[in-house]
Amino acid sequence: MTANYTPAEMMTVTAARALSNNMTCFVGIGLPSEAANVARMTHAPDITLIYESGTIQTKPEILPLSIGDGELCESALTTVSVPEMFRYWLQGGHIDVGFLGTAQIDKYANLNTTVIAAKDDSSVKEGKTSYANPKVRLPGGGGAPEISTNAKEVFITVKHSTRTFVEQVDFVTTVGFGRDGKVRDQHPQIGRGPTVVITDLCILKPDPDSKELVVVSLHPGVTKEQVIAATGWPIKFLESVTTTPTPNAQELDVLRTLKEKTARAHSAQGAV
Amino acid sequence: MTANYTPAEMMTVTAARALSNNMTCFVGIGLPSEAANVARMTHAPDITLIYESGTIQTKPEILPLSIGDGELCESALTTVSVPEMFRYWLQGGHIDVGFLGTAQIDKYANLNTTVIAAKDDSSVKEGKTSYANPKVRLPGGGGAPEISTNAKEVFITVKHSTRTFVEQVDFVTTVGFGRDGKVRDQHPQIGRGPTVVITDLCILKPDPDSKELVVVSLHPGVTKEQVIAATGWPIKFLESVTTTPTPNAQELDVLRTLKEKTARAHSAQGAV
Amino acid sequence: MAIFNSLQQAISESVKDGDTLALEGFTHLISFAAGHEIIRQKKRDLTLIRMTPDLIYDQLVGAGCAKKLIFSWGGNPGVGSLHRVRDAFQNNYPNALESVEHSHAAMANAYEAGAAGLPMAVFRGYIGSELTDVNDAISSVTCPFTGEKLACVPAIKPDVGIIHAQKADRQGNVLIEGIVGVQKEVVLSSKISIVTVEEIVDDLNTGPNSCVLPGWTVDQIAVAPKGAHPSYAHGYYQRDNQYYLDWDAISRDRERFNQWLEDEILQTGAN
Amino acid sequence: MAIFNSLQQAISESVKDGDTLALEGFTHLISFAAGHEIIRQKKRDLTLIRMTPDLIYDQLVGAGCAKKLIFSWGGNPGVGSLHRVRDAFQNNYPNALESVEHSHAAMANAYEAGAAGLPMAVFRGYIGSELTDVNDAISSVTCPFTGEKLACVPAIKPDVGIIHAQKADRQGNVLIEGIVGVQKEVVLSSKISIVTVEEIVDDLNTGPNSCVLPGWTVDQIAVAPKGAHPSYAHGYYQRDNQYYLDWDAISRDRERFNQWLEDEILQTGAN
Repeated sequence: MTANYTPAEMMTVTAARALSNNMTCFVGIGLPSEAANVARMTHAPDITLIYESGTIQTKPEILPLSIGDGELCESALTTVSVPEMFRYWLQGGHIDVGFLGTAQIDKYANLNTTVIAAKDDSSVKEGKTSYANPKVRLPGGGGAPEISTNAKEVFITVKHSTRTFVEQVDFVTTVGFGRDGKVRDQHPQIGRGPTVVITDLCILKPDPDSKELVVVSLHPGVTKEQVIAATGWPIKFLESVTTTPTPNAQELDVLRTLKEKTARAHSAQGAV
Repeated sequence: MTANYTPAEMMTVTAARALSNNMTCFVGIGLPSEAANVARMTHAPDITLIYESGTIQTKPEILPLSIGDGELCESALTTVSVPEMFRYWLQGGHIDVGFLGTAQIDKYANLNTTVIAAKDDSSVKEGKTSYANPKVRLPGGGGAPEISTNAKEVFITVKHSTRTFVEQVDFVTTVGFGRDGKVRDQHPQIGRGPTVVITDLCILKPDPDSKELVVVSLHPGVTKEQVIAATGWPIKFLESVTTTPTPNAQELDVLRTLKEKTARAHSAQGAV
Repeated sequence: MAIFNSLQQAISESVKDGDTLALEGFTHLISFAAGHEIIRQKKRDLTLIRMTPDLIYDQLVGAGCAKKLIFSWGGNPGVGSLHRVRDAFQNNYPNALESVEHSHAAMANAYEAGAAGLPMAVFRGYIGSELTDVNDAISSVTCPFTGEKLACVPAIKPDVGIIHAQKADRQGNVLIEGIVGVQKEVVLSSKISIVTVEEIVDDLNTGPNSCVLPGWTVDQIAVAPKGAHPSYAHGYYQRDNQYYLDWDAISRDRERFNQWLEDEILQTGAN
Repeated sequence: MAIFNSLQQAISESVKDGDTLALEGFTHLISFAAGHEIIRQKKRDLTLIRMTPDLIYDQLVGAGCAKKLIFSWGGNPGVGSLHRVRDAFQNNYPNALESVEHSHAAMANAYEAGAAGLPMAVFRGYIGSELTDVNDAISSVTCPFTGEKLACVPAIKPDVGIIHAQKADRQGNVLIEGIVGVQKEVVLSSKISIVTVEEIVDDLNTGPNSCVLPGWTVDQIAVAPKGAHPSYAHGYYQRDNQYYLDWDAISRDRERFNQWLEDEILQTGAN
């Protein structure tokens, strides 16, 4: 029995399912936060959610707009300073999963949240960065550069399009496996890096050897052609590519209720 | 009008008078703690006393036996972790005066709280340390090595005898001005070091050039000969050596009451 | 020892043209009232440090107060871009704006090192990130015990550090509660510190290990009720989300922004 | 995730001969009950780390549990020397004892670095101190920005870290209140952590920024009422000064000490 759901809901629920009950998850704002809280409200009630603002083991009833909403602190077990968060909790090795979104991702799961280059910028084609004169200036790295190396592994969730899935990111803000796929080999002290990417079309995982992202599961109704068309490089599919299980009614109900409550709360606050 | 007082009381009150109301003082246990609290209870009610256990702006009613007594925390404005105390508060440059005791002090105000060498230990005469086979094993450095360099200046209080005042300490646990008197010249980032030493006989200060401790004030009734006899090197006196003012009745009353209350409280706790 | 002052006096006595300033508050307790007073007093050529330059720095940059921005995430949280900052970067309007860009971990460690009196912060960071290509301030040291190469950035030591807190007592001791961010570090690392508070109380009435800044670590205290608005103050008021949403349209347009500046800041008095 | 266990089980499942152990508590909340259980279980060849090895380590050393001591101040606070430690250093009784001696600042920074996942701690320390002549673990790094040479010591990362705290809730979250020392750092930096508590409660009932360790950072929790005696537990009981005074005479004499060991530790059960 399949409920009706949107591709965005499929993405969020699939991302939520990637998390399990005994994990400690460092949560990025936006899509990762939505997925992490759906996980907590469904199959993973004891999951530990940590936000970079210092809130540990937080259980928000509504989704935070920013990484440091009051709701996060009020529902947290404890709140530490931001230096302590980055030193003791992230760098100290207490994070199982760093859950990130991104503006651009490339075939080695490198993430760009810094600058989108102008189309005619030849430096990008040379595998270099275009920083000084971008087409779009993005917000920057925030916590991601060190979440990606200091968490034991990294989950990424992002909408699938040729704008986001590019062969080479215009700028490596946050390393996946590096421009050559081999950066982590030289750094034994850091985590495994991205282990799964969840989009609104499919699930991708890095090839164990090359670290190139390959499609391991297609969401129900999505064709290989759709994924190929939405990806900026010749995307590979696992031979035994599976179909992602559909969201169940409880998951959809939790997600929709959470989004409704969030919208209501935020517009109420706005009206003060 | 002079009250009756003991040499020990003279020392404590003189040490207390070295502190002023607007200072932030990092307090060593024992004599410094006694003096600092007498200061707070007499002429310096707003002095900020900090103990290495993390207690900031503490106002104990009785003297702590140890650096981390409950009384220190209960009467403190706030209590921070020990790493924060050493990083932010001491190394961060917020301490005006580090107030230390010692087991040995030498003519360059170097302090030894590590080992007393056997008399026949030739390494000491060579200006080296005797560490492996000491005559007496002392408790060690504790907070003193970094208090002495990271506080803006250092006050020292110690009983005067040839056992404590030696030409060269057996081991430099905590630097005054170094074995040659010149160590601080090479370290512009550190504090001025010892600026005054208060004993039960006199007040000593480092010579501005050589950094050798010289007597600047004799306590009432104390002769130069007494000081010479109690000092392990040919001690110099300032030409214009003064006489230390005597304790007043209030100071003596505060000191004695404090010591009585302390003794009562500690034996009561012991009887639990 | 803290002096109690009006916000106007606190800013005019402490902030000079050309200073390096940190206004902090990690999404919580953002020093908007102090920022607005800096705009009102037309301070110029400031180097502005902040992990998350959001509306407050968009406003300062748009008003022409800044010549340089040191940051690790710049945006209008949950809404979009900082249009005034972008206009300065891309079009030198109202003036050119240099930037030094870090990660959060780098800045959090740099504030920590500043508070700890060290010249630099050492951390495991920037591995594989091209931020190292565009920021000269990122260096490294090698662990003498393991040979591991660790990232190293200069400690942050602002000329003036400004934070907003819930309350101070009459001795100037300050309590910060909830998301405390890097506020303690800013005050301890700055040459001069200004704290605005919601209120002055007789007793901070707090636990032994709360985040308290002794009065002698603070130079100026100014009462600024709702001084963090449109951000929030734990225990006092919530975030004004509508303000953040409205800012997008105001800041997109130079004229609308300049009108806002005139009406909402320059023609109003300090608290 | 924390397992609730008896103290006996917690120690026997976690501590192995030859381990590196840190029992902390900076004059407050010293893990005496846990230390006594380690003696009772006759653990051997331990490397014992502690800023202030006082009675608890005098007892462990006297009972023959330790082969090495890493410390920064060793004494019976307000009373005098540690006679069992001295007897081990000077006369190899009951066995030889190596030592690594630091300053408090070095050890506090080394615990901090251990909690921060770094291989080493960097601080401004040991200038002019001859501790650098007798401790090979003290090195230096040079700041790439200022050229300043800073002290550097290896991070502390014990096999087992043991602390005593006021209370835990039923999920194993732990509250430490008052003088918190390096307790949080010990738990976060140790491979295995054991926390003894005065009591288990339904709700820690504490402020947002208190010193709380989440249950998933702790491996074993054991209830040990008066588990810090003869030291004290803020909010529960005061220090037993008479015990510290009496210890001087007991510990001076090998026979009296061995009798004490038999009567007070070996013949008694764990909590």
